[in-house]
Amino acid sequence: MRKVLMKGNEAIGAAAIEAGCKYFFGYPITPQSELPEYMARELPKIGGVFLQAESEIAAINMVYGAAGSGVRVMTSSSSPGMALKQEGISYMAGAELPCVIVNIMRGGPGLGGIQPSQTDYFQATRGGGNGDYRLVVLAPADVQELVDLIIEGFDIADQYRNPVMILGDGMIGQMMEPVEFKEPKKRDLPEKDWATTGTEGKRKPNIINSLYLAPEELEKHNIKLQAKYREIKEKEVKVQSYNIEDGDVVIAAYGTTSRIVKTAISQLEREGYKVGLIRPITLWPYPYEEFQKINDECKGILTVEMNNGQMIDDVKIAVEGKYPVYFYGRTGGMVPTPDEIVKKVKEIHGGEI
Amino acid sequence: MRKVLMKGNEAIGAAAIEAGCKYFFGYPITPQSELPEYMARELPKIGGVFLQAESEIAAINMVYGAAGSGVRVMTSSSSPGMALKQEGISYMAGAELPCVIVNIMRGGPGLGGIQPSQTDYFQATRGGGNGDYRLVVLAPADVQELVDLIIEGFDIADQYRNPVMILGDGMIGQMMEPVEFKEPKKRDLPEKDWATTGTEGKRKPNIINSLYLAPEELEKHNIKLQAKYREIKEKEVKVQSYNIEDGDVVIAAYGTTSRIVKTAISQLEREGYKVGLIRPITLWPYPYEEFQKINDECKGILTVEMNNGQMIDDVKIAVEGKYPVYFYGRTGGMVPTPDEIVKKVKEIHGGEI
Amino acid sequence: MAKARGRVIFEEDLCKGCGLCVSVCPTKIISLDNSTINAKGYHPAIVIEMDKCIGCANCAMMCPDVVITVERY
Amino acid sequence: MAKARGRVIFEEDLCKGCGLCVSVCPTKIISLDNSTINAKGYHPAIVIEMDKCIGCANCAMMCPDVVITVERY
Amino acid sequence: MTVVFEKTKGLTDVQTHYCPGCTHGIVHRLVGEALEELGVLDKAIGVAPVGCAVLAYNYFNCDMHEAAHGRAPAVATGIKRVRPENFVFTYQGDGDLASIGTAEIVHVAHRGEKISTIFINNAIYGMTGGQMAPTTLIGQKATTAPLGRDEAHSGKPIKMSELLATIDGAKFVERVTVTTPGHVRKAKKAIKECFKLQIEGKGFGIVEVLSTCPTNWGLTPEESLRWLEENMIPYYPLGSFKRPKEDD
Amino acid sequence: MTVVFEKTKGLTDVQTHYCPGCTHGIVHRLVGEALEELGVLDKAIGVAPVGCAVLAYNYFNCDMHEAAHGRAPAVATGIKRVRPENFVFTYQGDGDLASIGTAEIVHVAHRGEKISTIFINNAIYGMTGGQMAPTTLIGQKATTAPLGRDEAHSGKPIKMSELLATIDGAKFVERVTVTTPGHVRKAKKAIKECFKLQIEGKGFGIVEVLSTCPTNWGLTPEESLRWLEENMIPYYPLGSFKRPKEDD
Amino acid sequence: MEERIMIAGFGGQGVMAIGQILTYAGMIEDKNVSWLPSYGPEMRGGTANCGVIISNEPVGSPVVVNSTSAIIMNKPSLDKFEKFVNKGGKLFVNSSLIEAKSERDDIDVYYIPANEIANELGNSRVANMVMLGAYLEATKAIGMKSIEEGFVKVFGEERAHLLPINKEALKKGGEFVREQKKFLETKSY
Amino acid sequence: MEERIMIAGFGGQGVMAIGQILTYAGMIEDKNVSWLPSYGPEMRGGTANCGVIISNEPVGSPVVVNSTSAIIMNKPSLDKFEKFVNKGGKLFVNSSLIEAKSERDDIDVYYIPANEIANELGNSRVANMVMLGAYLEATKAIGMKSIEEGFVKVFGEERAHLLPINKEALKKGGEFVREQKKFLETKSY
Ligand SMILES: Cc1ncc(C[n+]2csc(CCOP(=O)(O)OP(=O)(O)O)c2C)c(N)n1
Ligand SMILES: Cc1ncc(C[n+]2csc(CCOP(=O)(O)OP(=O)(O)O)c2C)c(N)n1
Ligand code: SF4
Ligand code: SF4
Ligand code: SF4
Ligand code: SF4
Ligand code: SF4
Ligand code: SF4
Ligand SMILES: [Mg+2]
Ligand SMILES: [Mg+2]
Repeated sequence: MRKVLMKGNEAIGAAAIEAGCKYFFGYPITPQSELPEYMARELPKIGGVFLQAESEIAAINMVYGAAGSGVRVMTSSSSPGMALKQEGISYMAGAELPCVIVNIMRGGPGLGGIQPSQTDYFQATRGGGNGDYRLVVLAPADVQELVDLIIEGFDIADQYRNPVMILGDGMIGQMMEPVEFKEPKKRDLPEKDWATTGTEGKRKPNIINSLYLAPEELEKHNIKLQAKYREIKEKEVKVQSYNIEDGDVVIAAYGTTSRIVKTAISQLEREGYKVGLIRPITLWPYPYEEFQKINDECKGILTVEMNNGQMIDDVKIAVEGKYPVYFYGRTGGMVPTPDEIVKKVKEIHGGEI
Repeated sequence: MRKVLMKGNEAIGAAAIEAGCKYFFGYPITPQSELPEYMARELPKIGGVFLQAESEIAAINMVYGAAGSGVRVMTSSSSPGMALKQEGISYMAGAELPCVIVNIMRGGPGLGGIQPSQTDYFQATRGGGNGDYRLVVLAPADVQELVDLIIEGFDIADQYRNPVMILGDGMIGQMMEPVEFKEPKKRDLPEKDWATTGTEGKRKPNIINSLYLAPEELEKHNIKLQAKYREIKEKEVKVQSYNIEDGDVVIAAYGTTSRIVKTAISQLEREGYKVGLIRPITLWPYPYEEFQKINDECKGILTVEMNNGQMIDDVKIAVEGKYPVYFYGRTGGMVPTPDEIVKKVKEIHGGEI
Repeated sequence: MAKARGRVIFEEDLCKGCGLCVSVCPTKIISLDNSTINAKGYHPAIVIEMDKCIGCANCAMMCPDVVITVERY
Repeated sequence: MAKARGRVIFEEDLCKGCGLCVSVCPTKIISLDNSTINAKGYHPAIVIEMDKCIGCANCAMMCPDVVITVERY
Repeated sequence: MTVVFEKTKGLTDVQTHYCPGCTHGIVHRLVGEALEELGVLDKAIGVAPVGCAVLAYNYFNCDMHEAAHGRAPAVATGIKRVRPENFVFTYQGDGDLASIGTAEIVHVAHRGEKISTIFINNAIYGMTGGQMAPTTLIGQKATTAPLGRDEAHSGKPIKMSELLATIDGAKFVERVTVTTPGHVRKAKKAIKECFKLQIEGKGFGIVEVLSTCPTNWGLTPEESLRWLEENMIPYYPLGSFKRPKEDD
Repeated sequence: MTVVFEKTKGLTDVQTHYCPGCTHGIVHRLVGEALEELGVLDKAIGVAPVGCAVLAYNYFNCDMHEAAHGRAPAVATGIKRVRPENFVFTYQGDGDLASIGTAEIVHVAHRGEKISTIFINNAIYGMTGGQMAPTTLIGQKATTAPLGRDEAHSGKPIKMSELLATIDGAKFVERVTVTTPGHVRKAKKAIKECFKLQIEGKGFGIVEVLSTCPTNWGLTPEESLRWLEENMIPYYPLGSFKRPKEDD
Repeated sequence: MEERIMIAGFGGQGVMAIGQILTYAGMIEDKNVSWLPSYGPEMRGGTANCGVIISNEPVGSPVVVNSTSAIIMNKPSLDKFEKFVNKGGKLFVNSSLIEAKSERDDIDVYYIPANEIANELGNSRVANMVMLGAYLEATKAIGMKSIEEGFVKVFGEERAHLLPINKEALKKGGEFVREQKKFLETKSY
Repeated sequence: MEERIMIAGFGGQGVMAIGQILTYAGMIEDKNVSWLPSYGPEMRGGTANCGVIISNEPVGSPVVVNSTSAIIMNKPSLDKFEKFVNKGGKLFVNSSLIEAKSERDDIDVYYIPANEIANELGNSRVANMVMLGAYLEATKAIGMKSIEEGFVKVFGEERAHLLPINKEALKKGGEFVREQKKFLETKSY
């Protein structure tokens, strides 16, 4: 297929349709509204349904119903709206329903602002809802990867019967880049024989549920979920890394921030510095092992985020005190510049901090 | 004051009233409904207001309004209901409003069950809402401490203009123990001159707000919030520890789980084992430093939680790879027994795991 | 007295002894059996004079636990 | 022609040139000044023949930006 | 000999957890019967609420989907939009539908979703132990209204059928009760008509059933029926508030 | 010489961010004037919504509290319950009040909270760029209804004043518009009466104002006024739906 | 001294209440105490139990696993909790509702026909107090005066008029145990 | 080759559109491209800008900070972005709306009365295309054919009929620059 230039938000829609998603339930919020708007235009053309829900809460619960009846379905929002979906997401994780949820993050807390940010890392990776559950969290760095991960995300969701979250920032949602729609690697996907589709008199009733009143049963259910999460941790970690065997400093960054970091690294390389990069593509499961490959001489790990330091927790867990961990972040819609990162790396390199 | 025997949930209400809280907005949910019910009986007697909101979302937003107008106010819920409050909590943190929020946790995810659990640790300490914000999170282990922390919690909230969360599990909410109402240590609390009370023609209008459309301003606001969080980290860490200078194994546990651990430790001591305990009372700010005091010979840290392992992240961050970190947890309303913990400690001690 | 036209069958173990059937039977033939406790721990409903049953199904209509089957002759 | 009884004062820099005042002035004396651009980048409303103003305040009533003060004699 | 009444295939053989004499059970039966008699059991998908009926998924003999508290209409919307050929219903209490789920029920009506709702109004939060509902009567005691509901503090009880009837997409709105065999028969008729509306694709339908909660009302099952008749019906008049018009 | 019209002290000197000709501005002025004229500016606490009026806290010359999207009535409830002697109002758009905030507005009416709501119905989501609102008219285009709102898909627009008028605690419900100086004067009268209701402690009051959104309607400000008159008023009839009764 | 008492039965049998009375009484006697309830999944008519700890030491885990005594009001609870009574501990079985006999031979078992005794007193609802009386007689853990004070705390002054019949039930339970104790003393194990 | 272009002005001046056209054209010419918009806090009438990158290498940061060129449509944008043009870079100023002159003497500055030129063409809305034409002429970054293709991509086939007037505007902008270039070439710095 030929490359087309697409805005991130619209590319998400196109990729979802490519992946066979015909149902979208959403609610407007900047900076992701182009996605529901795209779906409103496109889904009816292919016999799908776009529905603007009365709220984010209704939207996620519509997704819950639609996923329960066995189809590929998507919703999206941005930070405050995503906060509202937490209960519903926890229900879907509890009931083991597949779906893809997109969060195009903006500055917070509260109403905050409408500019790009990465400030919902904790919420996405640890669950803002109740209970022990995990979402597979994918953090694309460019529009092509966004498209690829959406398409694969639907497969992952179906394979594990688990919600998948695409965690983007306002930047990736708003920017345009060329994209190509490629077939993902084929996965063996299980039948959705658990779906509520009406018995047709052919089988016992199916029940979609997350309630287990007896603690023994709820524990059993949790054990089953944890086993699934372990399997995902084993099989689905995605990470890109670069120069970590010999970088004097290694930077950890994800999403669009990692691109800014790459520009900074090029600049540093031109100046003769050796700087590595670990770019987690799955934020959960987190690529802890990748950090084991960092060379022993490395002077420190710099975590760069568009927030006040959230992934830094995972970096600390990963390096186990082996290297000092530093942080550079901008917030509220401010975007770090390559120069700022260059400066910070030089400070670490020079032992100034 | 003489000791009285009280159910945890009711003791919360009594303590709040003791702390001068006259306003409560809530919504029923097991296992915390005795708290709103207590408030419904007691607040009208002292000229306060109990109001059952139409939902958890309405309740937290009523708290937002009430806190904005300058009074001490409380809400409470349990896990799924707390998931729904996340947006509102993020708004309050963003607008810097004091209040006390109680989560009496039950098993999850989703609707889960109604039995005790500690499964919202991540949500409480990392924020399930959007944006970089922090709640002061207090985890009492018995009803007396629950009362003390509620009373101090209101002071902390007012001192820092920040929501405070009391994180209890169904056990502490439901159990009865004797309590005494003691005066907390006096704090110098700032005037609430920012509150919306009507100008009375005497001052410029006050505005309660979390919106900053210009990214520069939102970043400035975030920097201010972070400075406040740093101050809280410096001043408000609370932890209890025990035998960590010579324990062969150190257990980390909070809330009622820590009591079960204490019983296990007594049992182990009787059998000649030396076992330490770190019991964080503030889950945020987390007592990372306390872990520095653990003796070098310690064979490992065992984290015990009524979940699938959440505080273990903080323990790993704290020990920086210095000791192996183990986990024991029960979920879904199952409560670990002292024997199970004893067994686990012996395994660690014997190098079996 | 009119000839019996109906018959009711109670699935005794499902009965919760709520008494709603008792209160609506026009012929007043249902009562709660205080001498028995069923598996669920309740005094189940019983009919003593079955021949008086008119098969009106009022009892079944009100039974929240679908304990009763009604036949008519 | 009737003697002028009103006077309107426009705070020009606040005007967004929406034209709502123009459309409701019964004496049709308000227009948008296409030759000026105010601080906000709009063509502001102006009154050419002030003596025709009857001080009816229709313009002020419709102005969303409270640009207009109306006086009457 | 003819069997004039036997258990419907619309219900499973699982015994309910409802308290003795709770009329939730009667309504379950009517729904099961309606599903069976209308021949839609095989294509029915029910949505269970959070409330005493939370375990309804174990009782209705069709595919069932549990919802979050108040969100059953949204869940049902998701299902129905995906499977318009299926029969989709929700079964909700007054806390669920008239309090936390107000927005969801209003908007399912507003959009005219082709689903059917059974609304159990028992003027109380049953499951959580007797807290005040928006439908609790003035003076009625509840654990969160220990002196009885006070109008000055909490307003007058909300009448959901009347409110929903103002919305165009709600095509069938009726309030019934189950306090006598006669009322039970009328309730069944209303439920069947409401379900038929969906089968004919006409829009949203709701049947409000005034129901008892002996446990939290602190009355015997029989006293509860009388209390309902004497107190609830005068405030919540029974009857049809809306039927589809000719052109619907 | 007499000044027959000048800017009210109810508004600050900050210039609004509203688009040229957007009638949000007119309504702001009327609210400011009403607060000033009724003498409650000093004790007023306003609650700003999320919507184009999100920055209203900069414009009203009184204490202001920003709310989360749709939750202004809950925030206002919190304030009023703490400070019954203050004057508390919300100012909300149709996305805010009639969509995400449906439960909150219904229950503020249900409880009869003594607050006043100004409801700006412009049949669109203004701030986020023209998505469909529950009040968008049939056939009206929106970015999420690119071919125009379709009844079969989204139902008929919801009439909030009619709906809220069914609730007992809503004591004053009126729909006005601001398309002509005459309508502006009537709107002001309604707002003042509604506010008086609160001052007299009588219950919840709401004024729905049919308002324009030239930007997202894709019309000039003047065309917008005409479009509103020709399309919105026929569907959303102006007038009073409820006034306090003698005994309220 | 540390008493860890498990009290279990159907909801509605008053197991929570006697646990609370015991706990109050323990507090009145200046012991460290805790009371922890647990409800089964059913809304009504299900099983319910509470664990009470009365101790000279601060209470660690409030969860009663290995109990020193167990007061058992129905069959499912016997099945569930019998095995957790400590060796040498005491088991009180409401024999009105439980036909089965305990399989333990390393503990003292008392069978009390609590419902019958209560019915004789004219109020079937005081069966729980009969059981409590039996417990108190057998263990002497708490004084009767403290129990009476505890009763008023739990049921409030408004229901203090019910104290006489409840006292009577306590007494009858105690008497029944004294009889059985005599028998037990002759037993050797 | 790497062009990093900042395009800025009021909302409604079409800055986003010319950025998109450029980006499309870059892609058509097989370059790596990105387009990143940024809106000011105002809903309407506020400032808006977009950064376009056209490069032979994969695009790293899509944020245009140090630009190789800047197309500036209003005064606030001049104040904001002038300083970020790389030394030796090019600055295009819409002199119809901006009276001020650039203070930089280390870059090429072109003053284009874009609104006047557009008005002459009979459509004030094509001022943006005049500016784009100027940019293309001065930098030769992208071929005109690709730009035309890009135009159709951005505005869709339905508005392809507007292409002629827009082409005219592009041409006029180019012509104007050719004139000014001659002048600039005489300048030495
Ligand atoms: C988000 C959330 N809030 C609260 C609850 C607790 N809860 C369970 S059922 C219920 C109310 C039930 O009342 P109603 O809907 O009237 O049903 P009933 O039990 O009376 O049939 C509540 C508040 C919950 N499970 N989830
Ligand atoms: C929870 C949440 N959801 C969505 C948004 C995005 N949002 C901002 S304003 C708005 C709608 C505004 O429409 P309306 O209330 O009609 O006001 P108008 O702009 O038309 O005056 C939305 C959806 C948000 N800020 N928060
Ligand atoms: S069928 Fe009628 S007469 Fe027979 S037992 Fe039932 S209610 Fe009584
Ligand atoms: S109505 Fe049903 S459950 Fe109730 S007593 Fe009669 S048979 Fe038993
Ligand atoms: S006051 Fe009346 S006549 Fe005068 S300018 Fe305004 S609208 Fe025209
Ligand atoms: S109505 Fe006001 S803003 Fe609009 S043109 Fe007239 S003066 Fe200017
Ligand atoms: S609590 Fe009330 S509504 Fe629930 S099952 Fe029992 S009687 Fe029925
Ligand atoms: S977007 Fe619409 S409602 Fe918002 S300010 Fe502009 S014209 Fe007014
Ligand atoms: Mg109810
Ligand atoms: Mg609107």
